[in-house]
Amino acid sequence: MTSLATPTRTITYREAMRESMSDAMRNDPRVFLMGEDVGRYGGCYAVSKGMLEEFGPDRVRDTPLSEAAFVGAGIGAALAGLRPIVEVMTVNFSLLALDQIVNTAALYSHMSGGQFNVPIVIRMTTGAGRQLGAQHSHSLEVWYAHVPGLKVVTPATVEDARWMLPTALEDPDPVIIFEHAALYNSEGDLPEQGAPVDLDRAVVRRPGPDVGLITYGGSLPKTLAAATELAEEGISAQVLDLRSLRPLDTEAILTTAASTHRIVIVDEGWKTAGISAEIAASIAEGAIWELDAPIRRVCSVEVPIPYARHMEDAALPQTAGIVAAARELVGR
Amino acid sequence: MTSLATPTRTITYREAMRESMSDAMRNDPRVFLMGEDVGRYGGCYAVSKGMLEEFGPDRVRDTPLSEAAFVGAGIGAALAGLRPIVEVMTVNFSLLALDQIVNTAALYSHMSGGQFNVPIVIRMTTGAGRQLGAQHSHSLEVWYAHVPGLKVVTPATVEDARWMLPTALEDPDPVIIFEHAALYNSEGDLPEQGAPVDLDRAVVRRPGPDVGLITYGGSLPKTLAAATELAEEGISAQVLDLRSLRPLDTEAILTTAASTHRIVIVDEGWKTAGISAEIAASIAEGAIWELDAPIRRVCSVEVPIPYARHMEDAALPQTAGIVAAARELVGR
Amino acid sequence: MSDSHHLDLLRQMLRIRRFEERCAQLYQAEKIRGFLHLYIGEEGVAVGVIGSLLPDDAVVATYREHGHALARGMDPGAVMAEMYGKMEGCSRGRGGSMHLFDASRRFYGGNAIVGGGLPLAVGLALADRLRDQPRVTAVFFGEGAVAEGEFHESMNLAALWNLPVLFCCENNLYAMGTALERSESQTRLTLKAASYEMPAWEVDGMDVLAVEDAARKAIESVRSGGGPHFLEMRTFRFRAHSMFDPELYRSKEEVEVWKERDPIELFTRRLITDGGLTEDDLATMESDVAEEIEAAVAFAEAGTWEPVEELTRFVYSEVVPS
Amino acid sequence: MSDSHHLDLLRQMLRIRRFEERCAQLYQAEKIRGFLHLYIGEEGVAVGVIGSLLPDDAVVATYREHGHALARGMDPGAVMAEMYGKMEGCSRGRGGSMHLFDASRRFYGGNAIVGGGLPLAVGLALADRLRDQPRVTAVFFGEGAVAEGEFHESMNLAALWNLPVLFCCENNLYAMGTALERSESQTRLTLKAASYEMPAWEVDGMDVLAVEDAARKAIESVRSGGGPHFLEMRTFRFRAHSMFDPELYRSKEEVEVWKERDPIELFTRRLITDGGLTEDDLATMESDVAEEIEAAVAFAEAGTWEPVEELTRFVYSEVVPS
Ligand SMILES: Cc1ncc(C[n+]2csc(CCOP(=O)(O)OP(=O)(O)O)c2C)c(N)n1
Ligand SMILES: Cc1ncc(C[n+]2csc(CCOP(=O)(O)OP(=O)(O)O)c2C)c(N)n1
Ligand SMILES: [Mg+2]
Ligand SMILES: [Mg+2]
Repeated sequence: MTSLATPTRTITYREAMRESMSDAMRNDPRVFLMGEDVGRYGGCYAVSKGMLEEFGPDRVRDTPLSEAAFVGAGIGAALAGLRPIVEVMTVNFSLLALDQIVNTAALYSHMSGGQFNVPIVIRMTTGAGRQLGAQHSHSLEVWYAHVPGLKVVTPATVEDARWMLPTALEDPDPVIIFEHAALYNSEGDLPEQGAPVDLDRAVVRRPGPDVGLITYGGSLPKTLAAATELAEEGISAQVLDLRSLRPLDTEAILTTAASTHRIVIVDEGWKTAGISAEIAASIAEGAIWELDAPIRRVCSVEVPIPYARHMEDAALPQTAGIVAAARELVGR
Repeated sequence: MTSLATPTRTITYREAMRESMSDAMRNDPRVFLMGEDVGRYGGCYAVSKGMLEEFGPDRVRDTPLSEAAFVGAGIGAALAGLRPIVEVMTVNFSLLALDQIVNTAALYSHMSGGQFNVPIVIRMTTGAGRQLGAQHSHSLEVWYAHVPGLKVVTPATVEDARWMLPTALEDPDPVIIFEHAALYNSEGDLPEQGAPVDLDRAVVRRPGPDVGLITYGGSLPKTLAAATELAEEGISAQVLDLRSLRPLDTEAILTTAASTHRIVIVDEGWKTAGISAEIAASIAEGAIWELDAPIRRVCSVEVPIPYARHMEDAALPQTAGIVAAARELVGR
Repeated sequence: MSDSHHLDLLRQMLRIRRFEERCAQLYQAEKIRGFLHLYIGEEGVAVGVIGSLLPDDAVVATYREHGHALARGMDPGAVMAEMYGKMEGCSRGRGGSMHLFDASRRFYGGNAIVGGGLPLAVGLALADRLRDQPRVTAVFFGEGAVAEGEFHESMNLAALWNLPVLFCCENNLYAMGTALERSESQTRLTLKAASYEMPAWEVDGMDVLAVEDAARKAIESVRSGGGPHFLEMRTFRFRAHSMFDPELYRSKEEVEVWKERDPIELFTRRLITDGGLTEDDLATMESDVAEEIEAAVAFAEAGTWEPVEELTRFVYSEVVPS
Repeated sequence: MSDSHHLDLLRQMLRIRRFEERCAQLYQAEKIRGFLHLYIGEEGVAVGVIGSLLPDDAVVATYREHGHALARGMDPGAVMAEMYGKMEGCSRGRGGSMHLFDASRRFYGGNAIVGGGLPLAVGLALADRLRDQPRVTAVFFGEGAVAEGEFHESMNLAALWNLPVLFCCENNLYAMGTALERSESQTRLTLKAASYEMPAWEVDGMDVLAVEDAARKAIESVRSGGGPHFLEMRTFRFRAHSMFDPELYRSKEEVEVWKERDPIELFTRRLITDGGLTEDDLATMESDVAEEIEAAVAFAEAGTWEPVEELTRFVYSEVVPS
């Protein structure tokens, strides 16, 4: 009496990420984790909790507050053949390491005529929504997505949290993983028998012909909720989860545009020159005649993110705003 | 026998910039210039040559190689009521100061509920084209244009080089001025009686109904050259110089789209998630039914900029590529 | 030094302590949200240093800055309202616990980027230097910040240009869960200052009088053109790093040992022994402080929410200063 | 030390000198473009240090790295072809003068960001440490880089983790036009190292034997687990910062005084005096070197341009290493 359905287990995004890292470290002695408070503290967001005990301080390496140096050291260790996972506590602090990421990691392969490669994985928490104020609420994924030489992924489901990392570690080039803070406690069902997933294809999370909602990362749950609400009104929305911001899966974007003719882009980044702009631009270049309505972008309001709950809520994309934009496009 | 035409004089972009700074320093004791090698060396691009002699080392202040600290010090001095002009030698090194620019300068006003403002002007050289290799050839204007709280301008003519700065210094908020290295030697005619110019409006540098070429900064000369070539083929191209990347003059962009129905965007930044994407997105949102052809972007190829001349030329937008794109759009 | 001055020092420390204890409760009650970093155990530092500044001096602090704000004379009601996210808050409710500001007191925040306030402080001092104003800028930062590049660049700039900055290192031995000896190869932090030719003293941060004494001397020297000074104040935070910290990285015993050096208890005992303070005085002081804090809470409770329509205000300045 | 070793040191320095003199001509002839930073006057440093490394050690350099590349044994033809922008160049013509690379010699560049190579070097050494490989990473940087945060963060990390890094500070007294005393409040740079508890020695960078001696001792200590070491090599660049520099910031006299301590002339005279070298030997050496350099130029001239179609290659790796 075996079940035909794949056996699954319920797991949080945080646990999935931790399992993924631990597994990689068990399987490959070249892999190690390094960052501020990943060890004794257990990780700022408790992602690496318990890992110090299993792997010891050499491989779960607490660093001083020196973002430039320890990210750069990760790059050096990767150049030397190791497979570092460097955790930058949040994207806000990654500004201090940008020089190393852009001027070293992203350029070394091309600039050396292909002699070197930098197989580093850099993980960072991103996003707002927890009343942490302007300096702790950035969503700067788009900056990284702009840079040739980098790959940028945004796992939004427990499956991607569990299975993107092994692929990223196999990748010979720098991969940046953005983990939205609001996702860590989210739960999902994970097949017992999983396998590494690709890093470059968007996935339709919900099919639907009436309007296409294109999003990624921390905005996926809000967008799915919007689709559910829209369904109650008889509007069947398609939800496309980009998963990767560099490379962007333009083909999937154009397919969604061609099959729904109405596009709402949902992005927690600021609107102007955000990744939402690139998505809109690809459609304007590649599928403009497919559109039955102008493209709509639901993004963060162009303000530093305020502390007060009601103001923060007003600054960020919310389900209601997504629903309203979609409704408008389909003319209801 | 006086001439009715405004008297003008020929001046280089470099001289215009220098005159602008010197003039501001003569008129306002709060203004000072600070940066690496602005004094004794005369400025990496010789922009501030001779200024040390006139204003002394307190007001033409050489800094150590400490981008984060001296930009942050400029922010502090601005908060305290001075009007610093901080020169970051090139945009490539500004990555080391991004934390201060984004997490301090851009946020302080909003985050403090309007108690503080940061009247700093940050100048930096940008762009490629001089065979300086991957680490010295970035065009990252788009990153800055993404950030609320900043203003971003890109003078492309001697007039803007001469007259944007006084307006920027009057501005109570941080203004970033991007000077494309290829422009410093360019010459132009400057009216003898000039006056400060606005920082937020695009200008049509050449009128024309057949195709709209939208550009800014270092790409303006190439784009104007393309328009001249196109004219020889009977295609009358409109050239819109954005001048400001934040705020973007969306109205002017939409007007160009509405009056030409065919848009080519020319941008030395990489294409994906570049400022070109934002321009395309605004059109896709606001003027999509005006278009008779998909939007075209002529940007840098998505590679680190190589050293060898022929490879660098191939990586950057060139007049021929602009002409070809425009020709294609008008169906020739 | 007068008895009344001593009593004032005690009162200042007590205000901060009781204020923050109340904050912790209000956090549990979900009145305060976001990150909340308590200064409990370190009060002697802010009180000793900031009490020694003049009104026109400047203060730059970190995300652990309630104590500095109160010591600087900011209204506890405005600070509490800020943490409630109310419009009457000192930053209009936009900043929260980590971003307290008060332009009228030259209190430049509240900075949530470790090390981020240091260049700013250098700039404030540079402005004073260029205008020949005999003002001092005191900048506070944790020992964890000493590993950041921005710290070193700022130290060098201040020393090189002989700027009136007082660098106040609050060495509480931990940066989140990272102990100093896992953060610095050389844990004698005054040697960093020495490498910039900057005078530097180690100070017992649990002794408010020692802090005050060192601060006064340093401030006097800074103000009179002696260039920047560096004070390493040895202290300890008695509570977790923030409300999310399970404190896996240190033992209860270690904390208990430090609690025996509680700056408030030590100073109270000393004043009682010296006869400057009676148990009655103390009780009165406590009840005055309690009253002030309850008033602050009431002020915050009565505060209003900024209208959402104002969200986009102040991204850019509304008035062009001349 | 044997005579032949001394002759070899001299030959290495001479190769670099003549190579770069030729580069300067080729820049005037517009064969070489972009930025070109000459090492002339500083040859003793690269030769003394790099000659003391083992083949499996690593080198990280700056944009002023022709000398380091040649001292590391890179083929002058491949280096010259790189500066020509030819596909036969050591970086396929993509890097130019500032980005010489050679994976086979563990020569990690060529970095045009001041201070940018330091974290990288720490990481290379960390990898060796984690794999228990007794290798050394030598990283070169100018005294100007000492003001950068990345320098300090890297020094601390290397010392804290006891990593096998040799920090080689090339103190040529100027960073572009900025003299050391306008860049550092404390100009004794070894004190910076001391503030990280890192052994540090001042070395006469114009004396190749002194450099070699210090380097050998330091490298031995680093290799045997003694942790990172810091060498301050006092030297001088005889030429302008780059081909665009009008040298407004220093006097001809200052340069002339230093030229009297030309490392090549000094060492030549010494060998002649000691009898290890005759004028004839020297002439032979010069002509050998000239021949080698002409061969390098010929190689570069004969090189080919990378097809434009290859522009997008190597943005991402072509082969997935296992
Ligand atoms: C640049 C940066 N990196 C990391 C963090 C996250 N973080 C916040 S506080 C902190 C510890 C700082 O310790 P210390 O400077 O000693 O100050 P303390 O909290 O002990 O007062 C860390 C790592 C941050 N806010 N900024
Ligand atoms: C981060 C950064 N800032 C500025 C520059 C521009 N720049 C190139 S070399 C140089 C001087 C560096 O001096 P030093 O470190 O002493 O090395 P030297 O050139 O004397 O060998 C400067 C300012 C740069 N390349 N990188
Ligand atoms: Mg601390
Ligand atoms: Mg130098």
